[in-house]
Amino acid sequence: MADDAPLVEMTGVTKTYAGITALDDVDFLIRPGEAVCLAGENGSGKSTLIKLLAGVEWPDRGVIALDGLAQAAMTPTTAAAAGIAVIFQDFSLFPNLSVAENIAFGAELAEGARFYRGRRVREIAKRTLERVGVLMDLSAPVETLPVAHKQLVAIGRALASNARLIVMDEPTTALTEREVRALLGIIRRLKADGVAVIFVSHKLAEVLEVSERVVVLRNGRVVAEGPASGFDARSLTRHMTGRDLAETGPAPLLAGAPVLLKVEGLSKAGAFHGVDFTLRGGEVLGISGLLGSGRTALAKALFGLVTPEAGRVVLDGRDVPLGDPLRAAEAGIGYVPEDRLTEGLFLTQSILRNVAVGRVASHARGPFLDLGGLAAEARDWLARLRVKAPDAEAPVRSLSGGNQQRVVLARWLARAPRVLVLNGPSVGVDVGSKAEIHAIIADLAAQGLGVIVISDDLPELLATCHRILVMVEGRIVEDIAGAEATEEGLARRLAS
Amino acid sequence: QEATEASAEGGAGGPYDIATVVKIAGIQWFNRMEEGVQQFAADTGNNAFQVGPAQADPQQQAALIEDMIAQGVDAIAVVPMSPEALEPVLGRAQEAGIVVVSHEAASQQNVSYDIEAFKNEDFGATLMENLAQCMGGEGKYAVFVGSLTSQTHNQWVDGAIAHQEANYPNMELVGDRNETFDDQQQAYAAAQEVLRAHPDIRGMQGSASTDVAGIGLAVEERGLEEQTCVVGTSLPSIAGQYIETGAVDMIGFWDPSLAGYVMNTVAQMVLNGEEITAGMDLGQPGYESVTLDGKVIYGQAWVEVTAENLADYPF
Amino acid sequence: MTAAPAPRWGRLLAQPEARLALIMVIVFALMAALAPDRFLTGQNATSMAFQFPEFAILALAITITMLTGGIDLSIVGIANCCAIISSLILTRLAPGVDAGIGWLLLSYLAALAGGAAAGLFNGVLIAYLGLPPILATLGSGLIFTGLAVAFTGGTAVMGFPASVAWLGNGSLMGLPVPLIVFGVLAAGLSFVLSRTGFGLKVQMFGANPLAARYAAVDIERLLLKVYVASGMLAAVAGLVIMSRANSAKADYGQSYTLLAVLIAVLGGVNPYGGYGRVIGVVLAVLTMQFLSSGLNMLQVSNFAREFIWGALLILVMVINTRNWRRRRAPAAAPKGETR
Amino acid sequence: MSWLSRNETLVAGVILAFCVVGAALDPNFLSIPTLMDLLRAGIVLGILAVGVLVVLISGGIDVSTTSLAIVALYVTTLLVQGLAPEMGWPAAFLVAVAVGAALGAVNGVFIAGLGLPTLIVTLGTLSLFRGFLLTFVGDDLISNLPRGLRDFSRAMMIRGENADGSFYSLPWAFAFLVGVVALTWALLYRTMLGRQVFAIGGSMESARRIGIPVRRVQFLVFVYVGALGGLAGIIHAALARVANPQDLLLNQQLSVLAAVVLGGARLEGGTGTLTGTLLGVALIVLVSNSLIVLGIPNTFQSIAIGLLILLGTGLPAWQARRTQRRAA
Ligand SMILES: Nc1ncnc2c1ncn2[C@@H]1O[C@H](COP(=O)(O)OP(=O)(O)OP(=O)(O)O)[C@@H](O)[C@H]1O
Ligand SMILES: Nc1ncnc2c1ncn2[C@@H]1O[C@H](COP(=O)(O)OP(=O)(O)OP(=O)(O)O)[C@@H](O)[C@H]1O
Ligand SMILES: [Mg+2]
Ligand SMILES: [Mg+2]
Repeated sequence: MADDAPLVEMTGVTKTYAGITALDDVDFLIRPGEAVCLAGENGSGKSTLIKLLAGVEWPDRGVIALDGLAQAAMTPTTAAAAGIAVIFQDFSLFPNLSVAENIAFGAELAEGARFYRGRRVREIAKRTLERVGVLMDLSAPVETLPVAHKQLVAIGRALASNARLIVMDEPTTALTEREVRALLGIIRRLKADGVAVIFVSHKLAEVLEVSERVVVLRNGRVVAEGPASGFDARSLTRHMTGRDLAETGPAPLLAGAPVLLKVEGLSKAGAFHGVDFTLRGGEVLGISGLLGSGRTALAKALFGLVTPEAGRVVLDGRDVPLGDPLRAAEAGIGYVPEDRLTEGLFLTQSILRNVAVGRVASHARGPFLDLGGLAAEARDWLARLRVKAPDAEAPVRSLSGGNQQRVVLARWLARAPRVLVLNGPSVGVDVGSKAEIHAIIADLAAQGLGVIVISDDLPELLATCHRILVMVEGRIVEDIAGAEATEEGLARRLAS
Repeated sequence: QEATEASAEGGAGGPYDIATVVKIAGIQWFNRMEEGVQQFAADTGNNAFQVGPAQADPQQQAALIEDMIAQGVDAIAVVPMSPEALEPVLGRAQEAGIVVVSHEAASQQNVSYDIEAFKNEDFGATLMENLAQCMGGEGKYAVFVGSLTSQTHNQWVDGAIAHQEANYPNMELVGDRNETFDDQQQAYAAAQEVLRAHPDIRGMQGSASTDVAGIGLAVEERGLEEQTCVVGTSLPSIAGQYIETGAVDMIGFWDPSLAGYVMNTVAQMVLNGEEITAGMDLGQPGYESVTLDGKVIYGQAWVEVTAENLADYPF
Repeated sequence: MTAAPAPRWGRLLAQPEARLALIMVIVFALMAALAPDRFLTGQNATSMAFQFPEFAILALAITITMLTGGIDLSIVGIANCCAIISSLILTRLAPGVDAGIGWLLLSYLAALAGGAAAGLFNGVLIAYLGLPPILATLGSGLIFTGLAVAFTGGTAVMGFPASVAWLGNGSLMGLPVPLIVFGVLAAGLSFVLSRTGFGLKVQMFGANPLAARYAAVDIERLLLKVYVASGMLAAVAGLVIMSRANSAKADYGQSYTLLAVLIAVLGGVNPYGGYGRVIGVVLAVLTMQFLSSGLNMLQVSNFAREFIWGALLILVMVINTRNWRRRRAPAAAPKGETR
Repeated sequence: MSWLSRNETLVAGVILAFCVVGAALDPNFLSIPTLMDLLRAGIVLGILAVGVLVVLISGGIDVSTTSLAIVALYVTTLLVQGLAPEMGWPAAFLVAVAVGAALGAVNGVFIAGLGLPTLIVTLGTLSLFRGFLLTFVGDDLISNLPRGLRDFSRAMMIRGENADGSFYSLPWAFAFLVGVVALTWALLYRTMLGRQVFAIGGSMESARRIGIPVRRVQFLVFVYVGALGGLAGIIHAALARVANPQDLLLNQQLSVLAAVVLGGARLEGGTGTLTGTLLGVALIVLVSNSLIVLGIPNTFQSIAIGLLILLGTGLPAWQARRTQRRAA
């Protein structure tokens, strides 16, 4: 395809944020119908590159050319006009508008429509969702949707605008196996239609499966580039991190480990029913399930954010009061939420404060707060989780997605809970830090904590859990010992 | 600037710095008062000026007086928003050797003199006399005050009601004193409600200068110009158009420019060490022979305006 | 959370508070230059020091509620209501003019308790019933004002013992007592905000209420405390006003609500929560007072003063954003910016 | 959300309950004259509220509209009086709308142009507009309005006679409220511009990213609100038959905001309906214009209004909280 002129070409692009070099002299190129994968650790500059492409941010140096024309000033409008559609890591949807409108907005805008045509909007949305292969209430406001559905809406919006280049910044983080498969199918079809795709993901298997070219970023520089066939998971990991990583399963659970948490008959109409399970000290318990199977609602119920109608939760032989996060936390239950931007982080506040907010009570000296101690502890946790931050006083919003996730983790780890519920502990976290987070989970378990991991990432469950519960339509249908589980087996059970 | 520097020497007999502090700046009433103050300045060569807060708030008036004390004026003439709230700051003014004269505040303590255009009860009774004449001495009537906390308004109404009870037994007061917050729109809304609640109402008496205008509008809209009688305190410039149509039948007022002038005259006299005595002529119409009750100086300076003599008062 | 980095000039002026300080100095210098013989007098200094504490204390009350992303529009209602509680105790229960210092303290305590109760009422509406603060306090403010009218029939309560005057008019070691009261409260609030867990949580809650809930912050109790604190600050302001006016009445200080909001915002408090420093509010108060006294000395109309206040507020904001622009971080603009 | 738990339904319920109590206490309460008085009282408040609703939907807040309206009404009256005293009312209205739009553009320049927060800018212009008017334009009340405006105030849409021979009437100004509501509805729900207003209120960053000209939309929103403010102002002056630069309409700002929020618009932006807003206005107007009729003593009036605001906001808030508890 030598005659294919590049759709987008970046040459010598550099971008710095207040002293941090997010992109350093990067050359990047994509042709029509090509799928290129951007790989790299957290904070390596992937999202920044995408923001430049979308015209949301401007490079300090270097040239961006669209269809061979160097752009003097890229704006979201020129990017959209050139046929670039971006699915941002934070979706960038309109929470107050309906699913239909969210999907069709970009398309209508691009067409320069002056009047709002409700029927047409619904038609576009319906057609697009059919392409994605999901059914959704078109008139539901997006804010009422679960994260996964929001992500699907974001994907739909990009598809609807008939783009020539679709950029997906970690589009699969909140999707389960089934939707991921569907998405990969869509990408293949797009390629066939001559649409170019830039794909960012930390799930290496997907990366290798869907893309023909891989570009690896490290610390804002391109460190490797080539056809996907030339990489495998190991070599990719090495390029990204500069070292080899090997994940082993969890350390075996001590035979006599006491029961720590006992959940009996927990029910909430429309969400989960008659949930029973036990968690032993030192055990890591995985919960897998499809979208909307009730895992999140269950996790929230354990932490008191959802009030179950029946059942009880017993920790260390004592009943945990239901429906009150404060008392659940006091009893020793911690919860890392799945949507870190709205539920997890205080974006404008400093990184330190984001960690410290959970530990205020423990550092009280009478009416005063031992600020030094609090900060030292927070810094300690930031260091232990290797949060890549130039300045712990900087607002947490300046961190990359993966580093933000570690900040939320650090907050809860600092509280030393008895049971920690992790809803997507490594959502948007790169392989290197993922392994580290897994090591942390193992470490916590070794100290006698009970850990519950909810994840759509089956390898992650296999790597971390002693036992895996399978949830279908609000019920626990299976309880598999981790050692006996395989990825294929789990996937089959979920699909059935 | 020149004038103030000159006054810094301030020998006996002036020129003096005299600040007139009014309830609120920029309204018709006090703009008219300012004319009197400026006339006084022009006539006597004193540095007399008028200030007032941008919003009707006793605390802002107090702060303004505080600043006047700090800048060292020789006398303050004040029309208090709320006499009680000003006692401490006026006390401080007097301690600083500043002469204080007030207007519309017969109960004010920390002043040399208070000037009243008339006895409030008498004025109220006059309004009632007009109202009763118009109503033929019988029927329901309602009264309006700017605020329930305004002393003068309530004294007028007290005087009016007393006059009615003594002389017109066939008239009947209905409802509470309606509060209008010195706002024409509020007076209008309140009048509408009164008309709805008492369809057979025959008379209304207003106190704030905007009251009768609001009442007049409500009356006009209902086409009740003939059936109802509306009297109250107001200015021709505010109520004129309703007097013309007959929606308002009579207004009474005193000329604020004269009051402003007289306040400044009294302040200057006190500064010069002169004493005010009963029967004295303060040089302005209605204040030719004042009566004295303690510190309170009373004139007979009210004006009654109806459709006949409206043209004589162009303000 | 830790001490600011070494104060160099450039760095220093990067802070909104430092810029505000500069503006304050400029205003002061301007007024001093225009009316040196009147503005630069000891008498004027004392006069100003007596004037601003009453609304400055109200600005502190607004500040603490704004930090949570809320607002308290009922402060003036609370202030008057509490002043009337105190004044009724002094005049109806106690022997009025002859009441001793014990009665005075008792009446002050009752006023503070009233402020706390009013704040608690607001807090319950906002924290437990979920009313938007702006409407909850608008409504409750009307109720508090209404109660003040109902207690008194709308007239002023007078006839206090001489000791009442001390709080608003007295001096201690050469300093006006109201100034000292304000200083102590401002320092206390600053301390609470920067050095206690409560203060930290208030700011975190303001930054993201949902995340605060997920971080197991005791949101309801936190909000209750914030509005109780606001109510009690308002009560103190009410007592100062009562002392300054030597009377208590339902409609004193009506214009202070907006003024207090204006001052808090001018002082750099983010009205959407999460950021604000007491020092900024103090600087804003002083700037406003210099301006207003200075303009009074110059016999500038009070309407012009209003005009200048509005212009100043916008000017300060323009200066602040210009600075952000230079750092070229549109994505990192503070939360309120997106509104 | 079922219709039962909607703000609109709850506010309508409160209104209904109030009317039932009113009718029980005073047989004359439910009558055409009462209705006319209330409709008339709602005109200016309603137009201002519609403007504030649009700003709230766009994710901002505007506390300067009443101040803007007063400047517009006064400047217009002065202009008409000075330049063309015989001008008909439609021309005068156009002038007022233009003045209002220009003042709205001042807000727009600071907000959309310089990117300042809406609350702070409008808090500033609230003082700025009024201060400017009274310092530089004039502070005298004008009670003899130009002919055109006087004619307008006497033009009645509905007129009737009561049993006792007095009249009731509804001025043509009411048609303007209806027109403003219809126009705003069409703009918000039937044009892309309107959808963009909702979009930037939902998430400004997202709007920017998909290429909505955020600044332009914001600017237009403030110009539109300014124009509505100008219209409300001139209608207010015409109906009151006086152009008062210190009009206490200024103090209605919080009531306007309260009406809009009572009607279910969220202060965070992105949501709000015209029906809700009109119901909110109706509740506020109803309550503040019925206390004398209901015989509530003066001293308890502000308590009564305060309680009703709390009730009107409290019910939906409590409802929302309950459904949220059930769902989340
Ligand atoms: N607005 C900003 N202000 C300051 N620094 C920023 C900003 N946005 C990004 N950065 C920094 O730029 C670097 C690159 O960030 P980027 O978001 O591109 O990483 P990423 O590769 O997408 O990581 P992840 O996989 O975690 O999403 C990081 O060090 C990040 O902290
Ligand atoms: N409190 C609740 N009351 C009633 N229904 C609920 C409640 N919470 C969630 N649901 C419903 O229960 C189902 C399970 O939702 P949940 O978010 O728990 O799924 P999930 O398995 O965690 O999915 P995900 O992959 O998004 O995490 C959904 O249909 C959801 O709408
Ligand atoms: Mg990223
Ligand atoms: Mg979920």
